[in-house]
Amino acid sequence: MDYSITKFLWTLLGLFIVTNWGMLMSSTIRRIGARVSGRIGIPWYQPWVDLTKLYSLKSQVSHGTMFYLGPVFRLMGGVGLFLFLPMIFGSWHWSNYSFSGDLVLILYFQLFGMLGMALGAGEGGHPYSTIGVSRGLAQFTTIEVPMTLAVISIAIQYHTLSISQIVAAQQGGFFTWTVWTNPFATGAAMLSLLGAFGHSPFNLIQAPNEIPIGPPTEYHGVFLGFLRTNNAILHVAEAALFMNLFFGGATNWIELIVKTFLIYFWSVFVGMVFPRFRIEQSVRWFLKIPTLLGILAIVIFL
Amino acid sequence: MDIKKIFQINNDRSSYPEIGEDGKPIIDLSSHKYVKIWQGPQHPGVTGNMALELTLSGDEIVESKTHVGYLHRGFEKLMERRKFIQCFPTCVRLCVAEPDPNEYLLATCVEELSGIEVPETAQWLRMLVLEMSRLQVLLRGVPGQAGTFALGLGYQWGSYIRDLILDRFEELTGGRVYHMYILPGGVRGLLPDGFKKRLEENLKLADEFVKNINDLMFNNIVFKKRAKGLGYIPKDYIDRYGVYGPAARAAGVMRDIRKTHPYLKYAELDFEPYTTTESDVYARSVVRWHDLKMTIDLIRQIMAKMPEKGEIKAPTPNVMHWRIPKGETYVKCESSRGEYGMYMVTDGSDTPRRVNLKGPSYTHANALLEKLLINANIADTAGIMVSLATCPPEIER
Amino acid sequence: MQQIIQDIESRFTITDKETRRNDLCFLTVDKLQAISLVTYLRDYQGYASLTLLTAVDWIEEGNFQLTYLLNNPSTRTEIGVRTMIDRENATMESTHHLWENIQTYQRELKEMFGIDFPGSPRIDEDFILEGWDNIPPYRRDFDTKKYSEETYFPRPGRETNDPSTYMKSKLYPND
Amino acid sequence: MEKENKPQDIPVVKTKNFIAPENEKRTVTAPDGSLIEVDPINDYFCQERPEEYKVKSGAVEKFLNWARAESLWVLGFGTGCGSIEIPPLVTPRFDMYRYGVQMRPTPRQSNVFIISGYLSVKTLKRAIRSYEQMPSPKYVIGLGSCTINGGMYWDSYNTINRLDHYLPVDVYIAGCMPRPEALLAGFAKLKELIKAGKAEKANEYIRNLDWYKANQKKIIKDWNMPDYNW
Repeated sequence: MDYSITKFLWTLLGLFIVTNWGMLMSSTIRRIGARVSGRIGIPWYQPWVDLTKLYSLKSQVSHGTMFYLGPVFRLMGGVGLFLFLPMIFGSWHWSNYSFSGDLVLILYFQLFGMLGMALGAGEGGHPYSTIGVSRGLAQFTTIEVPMTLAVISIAIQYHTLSISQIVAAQQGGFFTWTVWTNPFATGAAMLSLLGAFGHSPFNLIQAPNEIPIGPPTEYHGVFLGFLRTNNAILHVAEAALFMNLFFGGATNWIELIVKTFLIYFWSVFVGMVFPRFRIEQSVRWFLKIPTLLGILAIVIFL
Repeated sequence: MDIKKIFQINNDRSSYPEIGEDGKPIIDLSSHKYVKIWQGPQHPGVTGNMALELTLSGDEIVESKTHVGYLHRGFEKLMERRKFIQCFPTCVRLCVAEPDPNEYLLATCVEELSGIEVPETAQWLRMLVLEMSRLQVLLRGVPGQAGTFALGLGYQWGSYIRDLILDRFEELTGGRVYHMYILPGGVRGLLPDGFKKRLEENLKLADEFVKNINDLMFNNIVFKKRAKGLGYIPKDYIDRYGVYGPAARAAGVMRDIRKTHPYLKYAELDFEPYTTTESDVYARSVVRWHDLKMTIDLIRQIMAKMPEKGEIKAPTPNVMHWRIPKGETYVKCESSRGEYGMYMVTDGSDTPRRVNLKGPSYTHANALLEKLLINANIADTAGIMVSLATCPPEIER
Repeated sequence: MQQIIQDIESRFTITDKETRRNDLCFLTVDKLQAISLVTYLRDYQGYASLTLLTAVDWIEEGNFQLTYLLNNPSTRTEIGVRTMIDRENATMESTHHLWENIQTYQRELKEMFGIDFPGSPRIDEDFILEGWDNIPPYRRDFDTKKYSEETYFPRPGRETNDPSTYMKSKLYPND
Repeated sequence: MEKENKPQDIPVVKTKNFIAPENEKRTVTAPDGSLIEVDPINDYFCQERPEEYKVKSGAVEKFLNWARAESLWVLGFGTGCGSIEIPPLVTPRFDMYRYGVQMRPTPRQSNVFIISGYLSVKTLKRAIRSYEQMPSPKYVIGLGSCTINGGMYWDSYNTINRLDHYLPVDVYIAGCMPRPEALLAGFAKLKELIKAGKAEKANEYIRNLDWYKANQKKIIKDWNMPDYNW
């Protein structure tokens, strides 16, 4: 790995691009959702305005040190996921700090932010936060099952834990993508992705008309700004991870933008027409078909 | 060792928590087994401005109390110091979502106590307005049930058509939400030119919406999973708890004032309210969907059968000096939520002695909701509440 | 309907009856007989559904009138059972054992009229008002306008006129 | 109403404790078995008074004001009948998202409080709590004539007549009930005020806190919360 200042600056630039693309993506998706229901929707620049406003609020109330640290941990989860993820295949500038075992680390980073957030939200003392946290952790544990199975299956398939090498193995044409060579793992992972993005029917963590609005109930101002920034990074990074693992990676930014958008759109597409599961229904759902698909994917490649 | 017993999950929570000697559940908040949370009044999942005080064990509700009174304006007191004609602008604000039954009930009370006959054209017009008002409520209410389970799409589509119906109201009465169209003795005006044609255009959109909502909600596997078996109302609750309207019809009991006590010209219309026996949230939702279909059909029938021109208002005394002889009466009509009645006592003066509004929400949201929420999941509170069609302003008035 | 009223008259002392429509009539009975009449109607005549329970303040006579309005779903008729109770220390027997929903009505009456129903569940809890320390507001001797003006800072500039005299002066200024 | 004016001949119907049961003083058992005295009102709530915020000027502040104006987050709390006209605002016909106005379910994340219509005394208490929990800068829109002078309910014993005696109001929208277009116009007016840096009523509330609190406590008889709800 390269620890030079230049590399660091390039990574920061990458982070900047990814944050902005994440915000543009979320506003675009919200505009699409609005069109489905017959509205015009927010202006495309709305996320930036919201973020500026959140950072400029005059009064902020804290509930203790952990309350501060919750959003920081959450942001670190997103940034960490980004740091160890090669964004553009074959590019020194945009490969960030990916190394040979990064797949395992990334699985860990997915959960890291969640745990930090749980600690911070619990400190807020709001009962809805606590309910949201317990729901979130229960659901995320089950999301991880098919996800991990799919990742193990891919690791067996390509004999590596390095994302760059997995992407490299998929180069050479449309039909060398994992989605064709290992459809079961892709299926399991894409279904668990629905839960990871937290759209309907798996948005029970922040369910506004049940537990408004779950863990971030007490967060406002800068804290909420952190969470929103993290959402933008995390959505792109997670979509990029799936792009790398299953859809052949990206060789330039345009390809990345198109592919991450389509992957993110998949979860919104499903979420638009489905109500929300209850927590036990959601847990059962993840432990049924997605897990079976994941096991099948491993069995095939053993 | 019995292996079966290890894997057996005890789903029967009906006797949880333990019931004490005084018949109340033993809930010790400091034992850390229970959490007390308030849903509302500031809560997006609660219909209107009311509060539920829930005691939870995990995700499950073990005790629930309804708190109302956040919208209390003292209508019944205010009407006691207003002349009969002054009561009308006040009265429409009793239930905000569906104002026309309020006007109709007050007008009918006054007419009955002072012996005024309403002309036939006015009766048809009243019926048209009542059905349109029911339509605009159901256009939001039916998809609103899915909205409580986070499927807001149907609500958006329905609201658009509701806005068109409100435009027709505006054309007819001048008001978008509050109409004050029905006055004692009749109505305020005839239909404007071309009104029927424009309404028919909107009804065509509503027809399409009815089809879409069927695909979106009732064929939706997640909605079925959430709503089926939820909030079951046994048949013997109907009389004990006071269940009316769609909720009673979903339990297999025919409760529709339009059919059982035909008022206005409903006897001349051809309709059959839908009943089913599942009695859960899904069944109630289906019943209201059929109501929506029936209402569209009824509006078409009314428009076809009503006379074009005619007397629309019977002569009334000078409204400023209108004294109604001593008497009392109870009139009722069918609102979108169920039986909606008004009890009026007069004492020979120019103001009512006592007016009491009886809405279905009064029993639905208090005794019945408190009972249904026991052992329900906290995620389902909004669903159960909306399926009972609660309208808080009519509870506390 | 007539048959049922005759049947009731043979069992209870009806002091007054008023037939409003052919599906609605009001019967007045003594306070002591009211509960047994209501129970009789519910158990033996099929008036199983309680439509409403409310009170009327007849301050001139020093009475509260309680009205139990019962509905018979099979014959589709309604009977209102009226009974007069004393305005001072107004109490009435609770009927929460007959219907589950009546406790809400009784809580409201306790709060709004000050009529006590001893034994009714949650009767002493707040129902609609919160921290009210005046006369129960639905009583006739409570002046809501005066209370509002004293309490809630009326915005200056509002004129209150008696509608009939005001309209007369506007429409016929010469009279 | 003062104690002296209270009619003595009427029996007081209610006798009760005005502290909610969860806020009563009590002893709880700590995990290690020791007993701890808890007085929730004093222990769990912050009793500190709020501070006034300095109104800044300059280009940066102008930009921030623009951002605050273009991103109005409305608290989803329908306090009166006006709340029937708020749902149409998020649906196709009126769609307030176009103007950067969004609904938020919790007071911590909202900036705009729409008092939609009349406020009963019971709701006023909750409205004050919600308002004080909102982070500053915050704005109040009084919707409907009920908030201006009582409107239809000017003589009611349970609804307040003038909202500005209890909460600072930035924009009033007249009418009963105001149409959704009127609400959109109200938002436009509020944006204008914010961009000009004039929507500083929240500071006025803090400056005159004692006056507001005296008014509030005059009608909220069971005041069982701290003076300022952080």
